[in-house]
Amino acid sequence: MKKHQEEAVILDNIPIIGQDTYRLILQAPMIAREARPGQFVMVRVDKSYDPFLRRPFSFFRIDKEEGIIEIGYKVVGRGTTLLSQKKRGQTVDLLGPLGNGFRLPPEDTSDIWVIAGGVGITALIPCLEDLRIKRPKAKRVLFYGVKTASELIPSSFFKSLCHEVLYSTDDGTMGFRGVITECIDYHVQKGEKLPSVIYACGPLIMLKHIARWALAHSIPGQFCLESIMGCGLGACLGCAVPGNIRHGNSEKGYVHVCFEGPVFPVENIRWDEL
Amino acid sequence: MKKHQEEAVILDNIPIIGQDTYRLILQAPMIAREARPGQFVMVRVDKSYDPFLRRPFSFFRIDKEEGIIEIGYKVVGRGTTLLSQKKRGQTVDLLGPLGNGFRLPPEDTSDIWVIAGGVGITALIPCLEDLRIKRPKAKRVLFYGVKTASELIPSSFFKSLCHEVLYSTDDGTMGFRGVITECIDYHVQKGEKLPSVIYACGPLIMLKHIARWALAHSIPGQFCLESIMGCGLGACLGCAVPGNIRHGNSEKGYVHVCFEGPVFPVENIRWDEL
Amino acid sequence: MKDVNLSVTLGPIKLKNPVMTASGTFGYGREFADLVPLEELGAVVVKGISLKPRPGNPPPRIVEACAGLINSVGLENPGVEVFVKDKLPYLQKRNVPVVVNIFGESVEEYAEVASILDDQPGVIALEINISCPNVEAGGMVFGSNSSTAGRVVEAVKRTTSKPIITKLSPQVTSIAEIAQAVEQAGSDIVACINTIPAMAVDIYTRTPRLGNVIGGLSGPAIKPIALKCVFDVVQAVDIPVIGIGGIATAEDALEFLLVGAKAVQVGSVNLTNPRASIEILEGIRNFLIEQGISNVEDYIGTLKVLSHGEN
Amino acid sequence: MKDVNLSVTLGPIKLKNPVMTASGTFGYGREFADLVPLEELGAVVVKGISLKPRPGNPPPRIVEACAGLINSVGLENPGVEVFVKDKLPYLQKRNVPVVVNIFGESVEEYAEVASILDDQPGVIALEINISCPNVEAGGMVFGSNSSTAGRVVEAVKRTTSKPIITKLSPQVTSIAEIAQAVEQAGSDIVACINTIPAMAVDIYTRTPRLGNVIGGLSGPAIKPIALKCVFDVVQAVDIPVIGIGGIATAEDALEFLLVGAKAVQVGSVNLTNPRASIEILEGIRNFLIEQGISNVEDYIGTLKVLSHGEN
Ligand SMILES: Cc1cc2nc3c(=O)[nH]c(=O)nc-3n(C[C@H](O)[C@H](O)[C@H](O)COP(=O)(O)OP(=O)(O)OC[C@H]3O[C@@H](n4cnc5c(N)ncnc54)[C@H](O)[C@@H]3O)c2cc1C
Ligand SMILES: Cc1cc2nc3c(=O)[nH]c(=O)nc-3n(C[C@H](O)[C@H](O)[C@H](O)COP(=O)(O)OP(=O)(O)OC[C@H]3O[C@@H](n4cnc5c(N)ncnc54)[C@H](O)[C@@H]3O)c2cc1C
Ligand SMILES: Cc1cc2nc3c(=O)[nH]c(=O)nc-3n(C[C@H](O)[C@H](O)[C@H](O)COP(=O)(O)O)c2cc1C
Ligand SMILES: Cc1cc2nc3c(=O)[nH]c(=O)nc-3n(C[C@H](O)[C@H](O)[C@H](O)COP(=O)(O)O)c2cc1C
Ligand code: FES
Ligand code: FES
Repeated sequence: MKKHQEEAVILDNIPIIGQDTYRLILQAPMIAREARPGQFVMVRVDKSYDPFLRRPFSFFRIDKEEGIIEIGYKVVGRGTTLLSQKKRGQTVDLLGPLGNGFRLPPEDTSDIWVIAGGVGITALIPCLEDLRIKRPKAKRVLFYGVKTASELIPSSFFKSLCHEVLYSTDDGTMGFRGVITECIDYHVQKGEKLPSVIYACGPLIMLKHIARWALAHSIPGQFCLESIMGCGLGACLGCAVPGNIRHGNSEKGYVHVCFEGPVFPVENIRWDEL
Repeated sequence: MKKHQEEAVILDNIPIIGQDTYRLILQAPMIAREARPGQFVMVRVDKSYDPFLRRPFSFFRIDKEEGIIEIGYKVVGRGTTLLSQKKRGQTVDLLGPLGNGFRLPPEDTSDIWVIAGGVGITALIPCLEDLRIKRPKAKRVLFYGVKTASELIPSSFFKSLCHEVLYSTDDGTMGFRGVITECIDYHVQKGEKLPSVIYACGPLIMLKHIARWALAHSIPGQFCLESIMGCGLGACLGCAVPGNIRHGNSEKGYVHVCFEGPVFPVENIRWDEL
Repeated sequence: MKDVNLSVTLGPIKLKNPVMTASGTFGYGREFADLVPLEELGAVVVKGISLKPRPGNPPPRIVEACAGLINSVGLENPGVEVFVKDKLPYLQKRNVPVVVNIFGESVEEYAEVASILDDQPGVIALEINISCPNVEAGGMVFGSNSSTAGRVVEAVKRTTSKPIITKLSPQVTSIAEIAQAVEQAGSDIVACINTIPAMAVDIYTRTPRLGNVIGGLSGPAIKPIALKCVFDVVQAVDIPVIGIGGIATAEDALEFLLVGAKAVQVGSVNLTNPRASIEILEGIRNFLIEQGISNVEDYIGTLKVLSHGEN
Repeated sequence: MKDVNLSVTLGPIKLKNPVMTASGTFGYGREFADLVPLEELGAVVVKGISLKPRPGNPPPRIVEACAGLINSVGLENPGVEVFVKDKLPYLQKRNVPVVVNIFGESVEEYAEVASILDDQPGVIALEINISCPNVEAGGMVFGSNSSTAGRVVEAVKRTTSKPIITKLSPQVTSIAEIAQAVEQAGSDIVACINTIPAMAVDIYTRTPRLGNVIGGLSGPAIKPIALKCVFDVVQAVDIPVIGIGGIATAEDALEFLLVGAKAVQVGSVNLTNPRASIEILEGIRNFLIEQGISNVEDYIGTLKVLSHGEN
């Protein structure tokens, strides 16, 4: 898998939810050719040196034939604000694909839970697509939690990709009322069969809860993590998080989100130190 | 005269010569009310801190009734490039009016030469207008030099303001062939009567030549100078140039373009040190 | 909560709020009077004053840098007498709290300037700029050395009853050490940082971009360096610390307060946004209201730090 | 003129051109191999290597600053043995000139790392990072003091036949003095600057933004400071100087060459633009062609300076 720096043409850049979550469609054939679900690109949001660092975003859609990739992003600060102001026809400088991507579960996997919090859904959509094609016999359940119904991305993006969708909203405006971990607890208590494997992406606090639960029940899981990124290439060692991988470096190890991740087996992260 | 910081609405921002000299029309009633020819405004070209400093531009037109000011600027670097990208309806942050402005010559002045090099013409247009109204009996001759005819701003801007226009272009595409100082020499040698006073604005090299000539012939002159500006308010002392004014500060004095200028009597500048 | 108490006490002086302007970026106050309600500021720190008038450095004196500027104004000023006669009265009449920034080429000169200012009403403190070449000692800067820094402070202390702020240069191996030396010497308050030595050149003409070749960098670019200096100094001394360096927004100012600065000075950004000081003051007030903090002093120095090691 | 001679001689080493990458911003070279033709660079300076593996500092390790970043990676590395076994061979096989950046917690550790690298082909020089805490001397940084800096250089010199580059910290009263000390101690080349101590805090959580509290500032923001350091050091020593600090464009690199740096290292901008080093190299070539200069060494150090005084 070769990394590319590519000046990608913006095919569209439009809100998909309310005013603050956007869908950016890019013509980036070199990157699209190599990209896998769970990987990400580093976007240079401005030609100037302020902001200085690129911003990382997961693939939301990969179309190898058309040479198109998409990212879905939430406007949270300076960089994403600048990105949201870009217009169709302009270009952005991309670096990718980066990171490891989601690994497939064993062939005989029967039940897969995909757990998405907030904008974390975007990284999981290509993952669901991959699972549908490559593990067609497994049952795929999507748990999808947000604060309020208006923050949900339209179900057209994922409904066809899974057998069941369990929504949760903090205010009860859609599906279960409460946070996603409570929703999971509720379904487990109701007698829902535990999954063979879980895939999770979302806010750190959610990941921590689910990791603890998965570890307690010995359910293997792949968790997509975030960290502040410098290079995205494994060069600056800036994206370290406390991890259990011992890669020659030391007793008290760190793993690096950009090259050992962003997707980690649940047991490889020291969640309590995060 | 009160200084204002004013968020001015852009009424228009369009090239007046070729692709690199623009006319920026601004609704800035507070500044317009106080502005005088020869004064200037400091423009913040971007909300960010890069570029960090404001950029100074002379008034090109002042319309007190309509609350409109205009500047004419040449795109030479980062700041002016950013300025040229602004669109009608956007706003820019202005600080002004700043500096001293042109002083009128004595009531009985008979012959006035106004000498403009390149984009320096823009500062002299409101000066010519003022002279026409307040010294209607004086003969106003405009010497106007540029590199090539295509760099001349349209004569509609100034033709009616003076009795005679003497063009010069380096390549002879309009008027006298040669630099403006040669054009003046030529007219003097032809027997043209020396003026009672001169007003000059343009590149430093031109101002130096004309200053030397004016001093040699004891012709009083008002010269509009440039310097890198920090504050424009007289606070940072960054805009100093070698001057002959002794204002309590020292033996070897400096004058400050932003508050003792930008318009200086020719004898107040140590031209050789510039 | 209706309003917050913004007043801060810095040893012998009490300010109505922690926002001052930094020397050299706000002239003698009057230059900004059309734009800023001067009496609302914590204090106005005026451009550096010496015993005799000084012409300053040859132009160009300013060059823009990435998120900042380099200046080599070179301490141009009309001398303390003209200052007292022509510049100070305006601020005195308007009841603006004034801090006079002073400097000299010798220890004696510092002391003499201080003594001349001693009886001036409205001058709430003298700020000693020790980033000046010590002409007697071959041009080494007073502030680059604990002992010369201390000597300046002692000499000024002897000739004035005004509170003394000593303003430190960041271009030293340990700013904490210099801070301790000036504390020992009797400085009531310490302020940091002054500009950082810097340079710019033109690759086409192959000449320096400043008439003086060398200048000092200031502006947002230096903020992270200044914040570290203030953090170090706060840890090292018991006297109050004033934070300076790259402050452009209320958030920046709050960062300095958080690490323990009792007040801040707003410098270069006055050139970009002349109303910055007053906007920062407003921003601090709004932040405190939003956070339910009724007294700015309750926020100052509340950074939670467990431990830190190597960089 | 068809092409220009870009090769530069730095004492005992000759580089095909003056553009290297800076330690810690370019990994072990391989990370950039898809994007940059490594063998075209003057040299690749790899991430700092110590005797034993080191885990580095707790996260967050990076925070963005105005026109730059603050890092507290903390010298994470796999140790010199793993480096020689797993990292170096790739660059050796591709014939990329390598400079190994080394550090230790004691003088002996520096020397030992150097001796292990002594017989490695392709390693054209060792770069000594003296911005590291001297554990024996209570954590004071080796480079903050002429005598400890000199001792490190002498010890390394004794255990290696490779040319030595000593990389200086800017956080000292006089970088020229430290440069003279390491020249005296036998350093073949001097490089400056390393990052500048800096800090960032979060006003809402009231915590430092770096796991290590303190970090080092780098990027375009520090360029004017770095340029002044290089100018001072060039004046102070006879050995060649490598310029580092905020270089993001060919124009930046040319500024360092103009003040007298024989070569430059491209650092943080590699994160923003991974192809920066190679683009800078191209830009230098084009500039020289445009200016009719056939040999880059004819441009180096040609700044016209008359005199300079105070700031
Ligand atoms: C591997 C990876 C994949 C991601 N995928 C997505 C995605 O698909 N959609 C999406 O909306 N967001 C995604 N993010 C998060 C996204 O990168 C940040 O929201 C974005 O960088 C914020 O930039 P900003 O300038 O708007 O915010 P800032 O103003 O810089 O900061 C706002 C917040 O964003 C965090 N942040 C800032 N810079 C970075 C950085 N370089 N890396 C990580 N966090 C940062 C800050 O800590 C802060 O909490 C991903 C992050 C990682 C590490
Ligand atoms: C009182 C005054 C009135 C002026 N009036 C006009 C005018 O009416 N029309 C016009 O086109 N130009 C005018 N100028 C010049 C104008 O300010 C500069 O061309 C402009 O600032 C360049 O900005 P830039 O970012 O595009 O260029 P940069 O990329 O910054 O630099 C390009 C050139 O402009 C010079 N320059 C940069 N910043 C400043 C500054 N703050 N002050 C002065 N020079 C600078 C630089 O030395 C350099 O040579 C005036 C200057 C002064 C001092
Ligand atoms: C143009 C200019 C002139 C200055 N003059 C002085 C001075 O006379 N005395 C002094 O102590 N500091 C002087 N300074 C330093 C500032 O007071 C301040 O310490 C420094 O600029 C850092 O703050 P900033 O980044 O907010 O500008 C000057 C700074 C600038 C930019
Ligand atoms: C993430 C990061 C890691 C670094 N690691 C090292 C290192 O291991 N050894 C070293 O001598 N310098 C290290 N540096 C300093 C750089 O090599 C360089 O001296 C400094 O960043 C200034 O250059 P720049 O502004 O171009 O980045 C590091 C810098 C960064 C940003
Ligand atoms: S972001 Fe640089 S190593 Fe991960
Ligand atoms: S620009 Fe600040 S005094 Fe003139």
